[in-house]
Amino acid sequence: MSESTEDSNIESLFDAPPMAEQERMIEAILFAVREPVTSKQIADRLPHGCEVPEALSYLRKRYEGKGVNLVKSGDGWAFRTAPDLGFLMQKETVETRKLSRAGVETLAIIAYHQPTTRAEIEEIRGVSVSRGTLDMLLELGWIKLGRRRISPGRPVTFIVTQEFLDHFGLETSRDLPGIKELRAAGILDNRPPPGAVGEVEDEGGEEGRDQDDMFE
Amino acid sequence: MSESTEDSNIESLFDAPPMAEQERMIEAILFAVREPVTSKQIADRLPHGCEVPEALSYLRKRYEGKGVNLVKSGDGWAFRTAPDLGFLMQKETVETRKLSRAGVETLAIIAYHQPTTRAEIEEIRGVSVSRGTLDMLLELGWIKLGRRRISPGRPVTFIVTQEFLDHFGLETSRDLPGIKELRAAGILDNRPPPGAVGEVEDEGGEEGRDQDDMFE
Amino acid sequence: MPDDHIAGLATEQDSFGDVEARIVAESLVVDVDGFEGPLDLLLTLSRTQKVDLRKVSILGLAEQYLDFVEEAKRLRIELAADYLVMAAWLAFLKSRLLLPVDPNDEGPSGEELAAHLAFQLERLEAMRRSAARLLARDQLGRDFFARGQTEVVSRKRTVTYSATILDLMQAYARIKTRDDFEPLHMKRNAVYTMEQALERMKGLIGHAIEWGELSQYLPEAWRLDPKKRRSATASTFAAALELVKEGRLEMKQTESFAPIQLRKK
Repeated sequence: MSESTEDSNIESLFDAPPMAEQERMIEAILFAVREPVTSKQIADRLPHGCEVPEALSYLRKRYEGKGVNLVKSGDGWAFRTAPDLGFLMQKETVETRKLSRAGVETLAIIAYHQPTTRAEIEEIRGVSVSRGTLDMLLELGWIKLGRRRISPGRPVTFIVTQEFLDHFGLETSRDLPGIKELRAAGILDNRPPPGAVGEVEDEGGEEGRDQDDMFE
Repeated sequence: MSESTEDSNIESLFDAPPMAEQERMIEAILFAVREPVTSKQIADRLPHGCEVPEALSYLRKRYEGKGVNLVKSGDGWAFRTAPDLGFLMQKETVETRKLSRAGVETLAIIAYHQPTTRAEIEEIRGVSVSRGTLDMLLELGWIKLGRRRISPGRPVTFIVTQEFLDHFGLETSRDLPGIKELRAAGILDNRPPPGAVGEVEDEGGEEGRDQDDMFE
Repeated sequence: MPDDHIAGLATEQDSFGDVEARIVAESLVVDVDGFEGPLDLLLTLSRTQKVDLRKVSILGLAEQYLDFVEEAKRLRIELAADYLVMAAWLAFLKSRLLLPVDPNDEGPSGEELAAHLAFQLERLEAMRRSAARLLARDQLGRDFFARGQTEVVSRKRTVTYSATILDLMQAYARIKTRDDFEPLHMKRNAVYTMEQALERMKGLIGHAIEWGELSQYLPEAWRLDPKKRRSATASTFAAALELVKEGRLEMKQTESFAPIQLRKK
């Protein structure tokens, strides 16, 4: 590249560019990609000393009410078309296979109860999780593994992903529809069945106390 | 239908939406469509009576000097990041390739058994591990060298990295489910070869609601 | 009334009117399609009470469910085991709710059990509603869209390798379960074949002028490991029989389980 750019690079080591310029830079970065980009990833690309959160909030304001909006999902930021204009984009619509009832319910249970174990999903639905359900949700990138539960058997847990939030236009999983009411009503409490003291998830004891005895 | 609704329907057939709305609509279309769009294609998507050239010129003006510009390429219109910000986009051209089977298997063994030696990986895989496979995983930053094993020959061990955990969305490698859990969750593809018996018996009842069940 | 529920299970059973249809219907083995398990069935039954789920009569519900199961039995509809487990549990719950409380009884009271069941129903219902609300939201790629063109500005190319957690887990599972599906065959490295034994014996019998025990003829490397020893013994014995048949060897055993002896003929 030319010398002038090099000069400005050196300068930028000391002075952050003006706010309007930071805003432009972030705008360009977010426009160029499809996936949400985290503030940290943005900061890594910008010259030293930029005020990413502030610039993002200006940018968000600038796009408010426009045909394209700046939205937040999880840790990431992305430009998305305004939802009310979806009808114009029918040609762009990706036909996704419809999730079955079991798939949708399992997804909802994970989203509202996360982190949650397979045993808990089964307890809530009253049936065993059929083969392929979790598989499919993992493949869609909507759920992932959380930390193992610190309870006997240390069962694996599932949580929803940033992609899930992005897909459903949620900023955080606290924005799930009705979650506050459900929590207030105690629906999301982990209430063990009466008399089940000391009873554990059915994975219990079988497995996973330690990486070493996890196999076979 | 009431008269008033009918009236408004008829009106909308003739009255184009306000200019600001037309601008929004074009903005969304240009953003979401994959290739540059001609004025005619835009007009075809918009409600009847829109002033596409006028709306485009407003939109162009709005994006002037911003991080993203509205530019004409050929007959079509498209958003492009501002040319002076190209340097920010350098990391964008990423080619993604699928990791080879040997790579995935080796990585999986290291993740499940770490710290583990090359000899152990070979014993588990049942085939020798080529230098190239380990090199590639090292280069990807997904594995690194662990402590030497205190055993004859003091062999080098491999462990997974923080980058690995980030990439695969794991908190710790201990959150990886064991074989029983994989099987129980239906993630384990254990369709036996035709004629084989036993082993799968436990899934018997669920078999019927296989994969198909996910979709309607 | 229970007929209504049964009819809901399988459309083939609509016409109970004529005898023939009834016989056909009764010989059918119908699984409870359309219901996702006993809890789902209970939730469906509870809607027939036409009250707020919080006010549902659990006793009434238990009776409805038991009637349902009775009716299924009468029609010889085979219910999956979990439906029967639920029926047994509800029968137990019903007795707890109806009988006076035994002060010596340690377990949870009927009311506690009923309250928990009510909670489970409410929770399942709530999750169903939430799932529907979730799906009703604007969705990426359907209602709102990501940038259609992503930009390639720089010529600098980096290659990244993709692999998902699912790839990883499946790969691992594949390795670890590979042995599960091997068709039944012996591990070759622990098998001493009769051909090998015959070859060895032919070379050795020339020197077998005196009676000697069969076990002496086992190859060195096959004497310690019991598995290997067994295999070598069997094949050496078979090879010896073969040589007897050919008239080149004699064999004898003084009594049952005594050592087998052989010598050159």
